[in-house]
Amino acid sequence: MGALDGRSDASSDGVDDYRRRARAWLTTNLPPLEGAAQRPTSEDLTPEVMAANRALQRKLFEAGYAGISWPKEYGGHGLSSAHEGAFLDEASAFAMPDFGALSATTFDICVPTMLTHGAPEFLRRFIPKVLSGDALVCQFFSEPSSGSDLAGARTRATRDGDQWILNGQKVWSTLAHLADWGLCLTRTDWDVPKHRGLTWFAVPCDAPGLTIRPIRQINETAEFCEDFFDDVVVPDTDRIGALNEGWAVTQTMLVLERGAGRRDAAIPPSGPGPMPEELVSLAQRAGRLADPLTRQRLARVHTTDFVGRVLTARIAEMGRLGELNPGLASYVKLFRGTYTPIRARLAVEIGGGPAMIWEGGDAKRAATSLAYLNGRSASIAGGTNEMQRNGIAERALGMPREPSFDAHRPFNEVVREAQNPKGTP
Amino acid sequence: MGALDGRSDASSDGVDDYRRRARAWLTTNLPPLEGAAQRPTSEDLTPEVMAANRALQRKLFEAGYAGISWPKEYGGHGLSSAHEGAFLDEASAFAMPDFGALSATTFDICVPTMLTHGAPEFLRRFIPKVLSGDALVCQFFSEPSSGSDLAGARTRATRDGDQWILNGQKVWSTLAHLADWGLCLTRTDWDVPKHRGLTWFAVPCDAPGLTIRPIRQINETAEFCEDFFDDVVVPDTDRIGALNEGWAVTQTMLVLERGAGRRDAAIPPSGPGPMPEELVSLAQRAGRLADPLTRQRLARVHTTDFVGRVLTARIAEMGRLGELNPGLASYVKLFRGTYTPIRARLAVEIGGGPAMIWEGGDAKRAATSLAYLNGRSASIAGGTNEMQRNGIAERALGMPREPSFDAHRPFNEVVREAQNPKGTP
Amino acid sequence: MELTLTSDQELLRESTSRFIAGRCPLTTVRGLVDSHTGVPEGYLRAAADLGWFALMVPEEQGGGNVSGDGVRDAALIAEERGRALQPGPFVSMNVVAAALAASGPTEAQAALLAALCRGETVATWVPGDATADAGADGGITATPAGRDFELSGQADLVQDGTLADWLLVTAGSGDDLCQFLVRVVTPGLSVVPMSGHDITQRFAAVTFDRVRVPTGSVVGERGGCRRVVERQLQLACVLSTAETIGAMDVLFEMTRAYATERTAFGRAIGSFQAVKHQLADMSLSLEAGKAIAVAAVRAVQAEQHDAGEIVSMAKAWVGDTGIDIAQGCFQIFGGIGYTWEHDLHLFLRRITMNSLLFGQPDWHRERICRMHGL
Amino acid sequence: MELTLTSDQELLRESTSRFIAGRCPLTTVRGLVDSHTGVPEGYLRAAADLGWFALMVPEEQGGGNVSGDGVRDAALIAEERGRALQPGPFVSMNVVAAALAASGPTEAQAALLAALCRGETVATWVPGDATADAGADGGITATPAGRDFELSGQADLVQDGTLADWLLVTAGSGDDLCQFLVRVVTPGLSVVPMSGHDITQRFAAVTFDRVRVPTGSVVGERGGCRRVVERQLQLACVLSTAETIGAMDVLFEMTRAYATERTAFGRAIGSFQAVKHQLADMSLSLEAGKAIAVAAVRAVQAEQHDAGEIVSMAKAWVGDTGIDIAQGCFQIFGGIGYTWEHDLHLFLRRITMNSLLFGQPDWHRERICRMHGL
Repeated sequence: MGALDGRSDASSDGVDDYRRRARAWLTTNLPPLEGAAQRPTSEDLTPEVMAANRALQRKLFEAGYAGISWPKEYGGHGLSSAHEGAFLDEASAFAMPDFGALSATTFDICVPTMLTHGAPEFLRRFIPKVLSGDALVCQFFSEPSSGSDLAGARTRATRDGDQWILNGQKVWSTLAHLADWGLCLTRTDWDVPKHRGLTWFAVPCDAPGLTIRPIRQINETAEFCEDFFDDVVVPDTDRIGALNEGWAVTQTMLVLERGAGRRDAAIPPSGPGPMPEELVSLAQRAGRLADPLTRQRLARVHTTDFVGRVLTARIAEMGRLGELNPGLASYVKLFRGTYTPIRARLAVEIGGGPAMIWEGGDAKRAATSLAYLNGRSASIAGGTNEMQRNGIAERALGMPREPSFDAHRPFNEVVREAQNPKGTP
Repeated sequence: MGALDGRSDASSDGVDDYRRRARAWLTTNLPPLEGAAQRPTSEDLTPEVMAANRALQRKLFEAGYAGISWPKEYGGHGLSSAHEGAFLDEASAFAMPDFGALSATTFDICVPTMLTHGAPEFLRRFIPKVLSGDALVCQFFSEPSSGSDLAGARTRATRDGDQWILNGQKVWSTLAHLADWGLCLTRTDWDVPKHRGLTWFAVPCDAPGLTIRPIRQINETAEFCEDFFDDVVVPDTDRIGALNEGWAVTQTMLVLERGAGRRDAAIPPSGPGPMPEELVSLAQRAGRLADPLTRQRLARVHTTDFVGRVLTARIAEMGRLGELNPGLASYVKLFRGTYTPIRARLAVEIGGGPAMIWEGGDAKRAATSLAYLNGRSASIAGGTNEMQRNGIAERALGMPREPSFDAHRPFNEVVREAQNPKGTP
Repeated sequence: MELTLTSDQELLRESTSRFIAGRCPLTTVRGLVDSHTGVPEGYLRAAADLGWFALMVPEEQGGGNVSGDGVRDAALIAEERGRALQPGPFVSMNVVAAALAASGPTEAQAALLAALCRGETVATWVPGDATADAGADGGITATPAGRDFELSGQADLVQDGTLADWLLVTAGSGDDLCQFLVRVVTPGLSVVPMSGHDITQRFAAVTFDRVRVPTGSVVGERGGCRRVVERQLQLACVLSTAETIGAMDVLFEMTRAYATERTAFGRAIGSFQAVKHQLADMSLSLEAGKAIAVAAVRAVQAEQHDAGEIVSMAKAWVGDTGIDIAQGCFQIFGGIGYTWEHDLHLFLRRITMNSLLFGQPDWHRERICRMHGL
Repeated sequence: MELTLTSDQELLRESTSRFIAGRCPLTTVRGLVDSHTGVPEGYLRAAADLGWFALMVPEEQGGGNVSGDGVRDAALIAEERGRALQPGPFVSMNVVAAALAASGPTEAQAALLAALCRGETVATWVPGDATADAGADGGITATPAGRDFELSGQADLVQDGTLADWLLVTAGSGDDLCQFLVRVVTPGLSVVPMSGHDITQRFAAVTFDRVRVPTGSVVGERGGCRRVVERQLQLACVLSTAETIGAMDVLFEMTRAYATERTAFGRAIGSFQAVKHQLADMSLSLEAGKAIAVAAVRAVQAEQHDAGEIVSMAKAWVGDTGIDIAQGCFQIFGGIGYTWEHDLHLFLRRITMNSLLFGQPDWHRERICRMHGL
C-alpha cells in the first residue's frame, strides 16, 4: 500500500542507517524508560519536572534529533516522516521529553499549523525556540461564549499601526499556565459573516495584560485555564496566516487536533488482551466476580474497549486508502465520547457504594469516582458528541446541513440578535 | 377537587337515580360480558360481528342510552358527563356495542370534533345516524407525503358551485373499510401558508370515486387502509368547520385523539399487581426463571408497566388541576412510544430463539414475534416519538420552537421547493 | 413531587425551604465540603425545632408531625433537602426514630428517642444484613454470650457514620435478624471516616470486633424482626428517593434554563433538536420518577401490602434515571459543568451516591422478583 | 465489510452478487416466504457450482476456494447473501463441510462431503450441547448401546432443519462431547418444521427418541471433540455475523437514502437533527460492527489463540447493534415500514433471528468471562 499513500519520497532513503545511528545515540545519552510511559498530568508537571524535560528537549535539539521532519530553513532537518518514525520507534524505550498535554499542543498541533500558515520570517525566528525547548505552545481557542461554535469567537483584535490590541477571554486552554506561548484566535472584522473575520496570533504567555488562571475541575485537578486579555499588544509580525482568513488556519488545526497523521492508529490491534484489570479487582473487592450481572458488565467493557481499537484502526485505514473525509475522524471521537461515560458508569455499578468511598488519600480506590467524574469530558472536550454526530451525518452520510442562522450574516448583527432573539429566521 | 374542575353543573343532579334505572335496563336488555372485555381486532370484525354490534347500538339508541351527554337538538340527551359516567360504569359488566378502533374514531374523536365545529344543519341530519349505529366514522387524515407534518396535506378540494371535488390520497385510515363515513382533511387554498388553506369534509365511504384498500401490515393483519380520492363529489353542506379554517378543527381532533377527557385516566392504580404472566411463562419455557439476567428483564418490564400507569394518572391529574398544556399529553404518548418497543425486545431476549419459532397456527407462541413487530407502532402511529419530544420541549419546557421553513410561505411554493431544495433558508 | 398539598403541608414545605435558604443554602454546603461533619454549627438542633426528627414518632413519645401523615411529611422535607443538597443526618435519624418508636422501647431507649427528636444526639442506621446482598457488605452477626451479645462483622457504607453517637445495628443471629442500639464509643467498635464521591455527605466504615453489648440494647423483640427491618428499609429508600427527586428537579430546571439562555450558532441551544429531545427525554424520566416516588410514599404511609414492591420500583427507577438525568444535564452544560465552581457536580455526586445506597437498582429488581415468588 | 479485497476476492464478490441478483433477488425471496423450502428450484446446485459449499474443504476432498483463505471467502459470500436476505443453507452447509473435512472422514463420510460440495445433498449443524446453555435447548446425549450409540434429547432451533438430508449432531457423552452424522430418515428421529419470525429462513425442532446410530456415524474422534466443536461454533458465528452485517448495510443505506429524499415541514427529514443524529449513531455502530466482524473473520482464518473470544465479541456486538439499527431504521421510515410490501420488516426479521442464533449476546459475554478464567 506504499504506492497508495504517496508519502514515500527520495529523502526516505537511508532510514535503516539513520535508525542505527539514532539507537546508538539514544543508548548513550538518554536514560532508559522505567515501566510503561504514562503521560504526566498537570499535577505531575512540577517546576522541577518541567525543567528536567526542557533539558532533555535541549539535548535532543543539540544532537540534531529535534524537528527531524521539519524544514531545514527553520532549524529542522528536512528528513522524511519515515526517518522521524524510525527515531520515535527507537526512542520509545527511553525517557523522552514529556510536557504532558503541552507536548501534543506544541509539537503535533500548534507548530504544524504554524508551519502551514505562518510567514517565513516568523517561523525562522520562532521554530528554533520550540526545538530547543524554550517555547512550549498552548491554544487560546475556546471562549466562554463560544464552545461548540468555534467560529463565533469574540476576542477582539484591533489594529494599531504595526501592532494589534487584544481584548477578550479564552477558556479551556490546556496547561496554558505552563506554556510559553499561545496561539490565539481573534476577531478582526465584525462586519462580515463569522467565518470571514477571524485572525490568529502567537502571543507570549507573559505578555502584559494577559492573565492566565488555572480552572479548578470537578476532579480537583487543574489541567485547563481561563485567560483574560486586557489590552494585550501583539506585533503584526506575530500574526499566523492572512488577515481575516483565520478560518482556514482553524481548519488545519482541527484536523491536526483530531490526530490526523498519527503514525500508529492504522495498525490493527493483535487481540483484546486481558480483561480490564482495575474492573476485575473492583468486582473482586465487591465480592461480585460470580455475579452474572457483574460479569456482563465486565465483558461489555472489555468488548467495547477492543471494538474501539479495531474501529480506530479501520478508520485510519480508510484514511490511508484515500477515503478520508472530514466526517471520518468523528467516528473515533464519537465512539470515545459515547462509551467513555458508559464505561465509567459500568465501573460504578460493578463496584457499588463501597467503591465510592475510600480512606483519605487512597488514590487507587478514589479512581472509580474520578473516572466517573472525568467520563463526560470525552463526550464534550474537543467537540461534543452532538457536533460529531452532525459531522458524521453531514460529511460522511451526505445529510443536508443544519440550516444556518448566522453563517451568512455580519457577525455583529448575529451577536445582537442572539441577545434579542426574534424567533424564526 | 370538584370545585376545581368546573365541570359539575345543575344537570348532574339525580345521577344516582339515573344509575339505578340504567342498571335495571342493562340487566334486562344486554347480555352480560363473558370474561374481560377485549377490543376486537380488524380480523375479529366479520360482517356478522359488525351487524350484531350495530344492532346493540340501535338497542341503546332506542332505549335512550345513546348520546347521553350529547346535545338534545341532535338526538342526544343533554345530560352531564357524570350521568354518562354512571351509565358506562354500570355497562362495563355487559356486552356493549364494540366496533373495535372504529368505536373510538366515531364516538370519541370524529363526532366530538363535529359537535365542536359542525354546522347545526349538518349535525341535525348526521348525529342521529351515528346514534342509531348507521354511521361509523373513520378519519381520512394522514397522507403518503405528510406523516408527521399533518398540516402539509395535499388532498385537493376544488369548488364547483355548491359542491367540492376531492382528489388525492389518504393513508393509515383506521378500519376505513368497515366505516360508513370518513372525516377528510383537504387543501382548499394553495396560495396561503399551509395552516391557513385547510378544510374538513364528511365523506360517505361509498361515494363514487372513493377507493378504500386495506393495507397488509407486517403482522399480517390489516387494520389500516389507503384511500384514493378520484373526483369524489361532496356537497358544501357536508363541510365541517369554516372554509380554510381546518387547522382549528385539526387541533380539536388531535387533542381528542390523545385521549383528552377520558374519565378513568386520573385514577391512580392501586398497585402493580402480578408480574406480566406471558413473560413469566416465556421465561419458564426457556428454562430461565432462575437466570439473574432474565429476572432483571422481568422486573424491568413489570416496573415500567406500573410506572407508566402512575405517570398516566399523574398527567391526567395535572390536567384536572388546570395545569393541562398541549405538551402534557405528549408525556404519556412518549412513555408508551419509548417503552413499548423496549418491552417487546426484552420479551424476545427473555424467550430467546426458540420463542421466535412455533408450530404452524400456535397463535400463543407467535405472540412474542407479533408483539415485537408491532412494538414500534407505538413509537410512530398517532405522532412519532420525535414529534412528542418536540411537543414536550416546546410546549411544556418552553424551548424555542424549531425554526420553520414552511409555515409562513404559500404552500404551493413550499411544495415546489421541497422538490428542488436550495439548502439554507 | 406531590401535585397537591394540604395547607398544613404547604406550610411545612415553605418553612422547610425558608429554613434551608436561611441556614444552609448551597453556598454554605459548598463551604463545608472539607469540614469533618459537613453541617453548620447548630443546624441539627434548629432542624429539630422544626420537627424534622420527630415526624415518625407519636406525640406521647416526644414526637409529632403536622399532617398526621408522618411519612408524607418526611418525604416532603427530604425532597426540599435534596433541592439544596442538605448535609447531615435526616434519612438515618428518621429511620432510627421510627424504629425505636415502633419497638416498644425500654426506658433508656425512650429517653434516647426523645433526645433524637430534639436533635441533641445523632443515631444512624446500620442495615448490616438487611441489605447484605446489595453490596460487598459482609454483614454483622450477633452471638449470645452469657446474658450479653457479641457483635462481629462490618458495614462498609454507613451513611452519617461519622456524625453518629449511636448506631441501630441489624445483625444476623442464627436464621433470624436482631436489632441493637449501640453507643459508638464501645470497645471493639471502630468507625473509620471515609472520603467519598459525594462530598456533601459523610460516610464511615464500621467494624465490629466482638463488640459486647448487654441485653438491654436489644431493640424490639429478640429475633423475628424481619418485618420491622423491612419497614425500615422501605422508609430509608422512600426518603432517599424523595431527596434524589428534589436534587434532580433543581438540576433539571437549571439545565432547562441554561438551554434557553445559552446561544450558539446564532440561536438558543434549546432550539436545536439535539438539545430539545434530550431535555424532553429527561423531563419524561423525571415526571415518571415523581409519579412512582409519590406512589411509593403513599404506599409506605398506608402500609400497603405491596409497599415494599412499589418502594423497590421507585428506588430502581429513580436510581437509574437519576444518573441518566445528571449525566444528560452535564452533556447540555458542556465544559462549564466540568468546573469546580459550577454546582452541577455536587448534584451529580449526590444523585449517584443515593442511587447506590440502600440497594442498587439491580438489587431492587431482584427483590421484586422474589416478592413474586420467582 | 473488508476495506480491501484482492482481485480474486473482488471477482468472487462480483460473481456472487451477480448470481444473487439473477437467481434470487429480494423479490424472489419475498415470493417464496410461504413455500416449504424457501429456495428457488435449482438454487443450491447453481450456488454449489460457484463453490459456495466447498470453500472450507481441501481440493483433494472435492473442495477448494478462490483465495486460499476459505473463511474470508465464505464470510464475503455470507455478507453478499445477507445483503439480499438469501434463503437456504449456507452457514450450516459450510460448518458441516468444514467439520467433515477436518475430521479425517470415513469413506462414506468423504463421499457425502463431496456431495455437499456439489450441492446434491443438504446437511445441517445441530449444535446440541455446544450451545446448550444458550437457550432452552435441553441438549442431546449419546449412550453406548452395544457397538452402536443411542441418541436422545432435543434441539429446539435447528437452522435449515426442514431442508436437511443429514444432521451433524453434537451430543454429550459422559463428560465429553461426540459428533455423529445422522440421516434425517432414521427411526426415532423427528424433524418438525416450524413457522418462524424470520420468514426467509427455515427452522425445525428436532427430537431424538433413542435414535440408534452405528459406530460408523461417529465423526472424528470418539469423544474429546470439544476443540473441533469450538471451531465449528466460531465458523457458524462468524458467517452468521457477516450475513447480518450485509443485511444491516443494505437496510441502513435504504434508510439513509430515504432520509435525503423524504420531505416534511418543507425540508428533507435528514436535515433535522433528530434524524441526523440517529443516523450518525447507527452509522457508528455499523462501522464498529464491520471492524469487529473483520477482526473475527481474520482471527478464525488464522486460527488465532483468541479467535473464540474475538468471535464472541463480534457476535455480541453485532447481535445487539443489529437490532438497534433495524429498530432505528424502522423509526426513520415511520409508518411505511409497517406495511407488508416494504422490505424493512424482512431485514428486521433476519437481523433479529441471527442475533438469537448460535448464542444470544448475553451468552457470548458470559463466555468471554469464562475464557478469561473468571
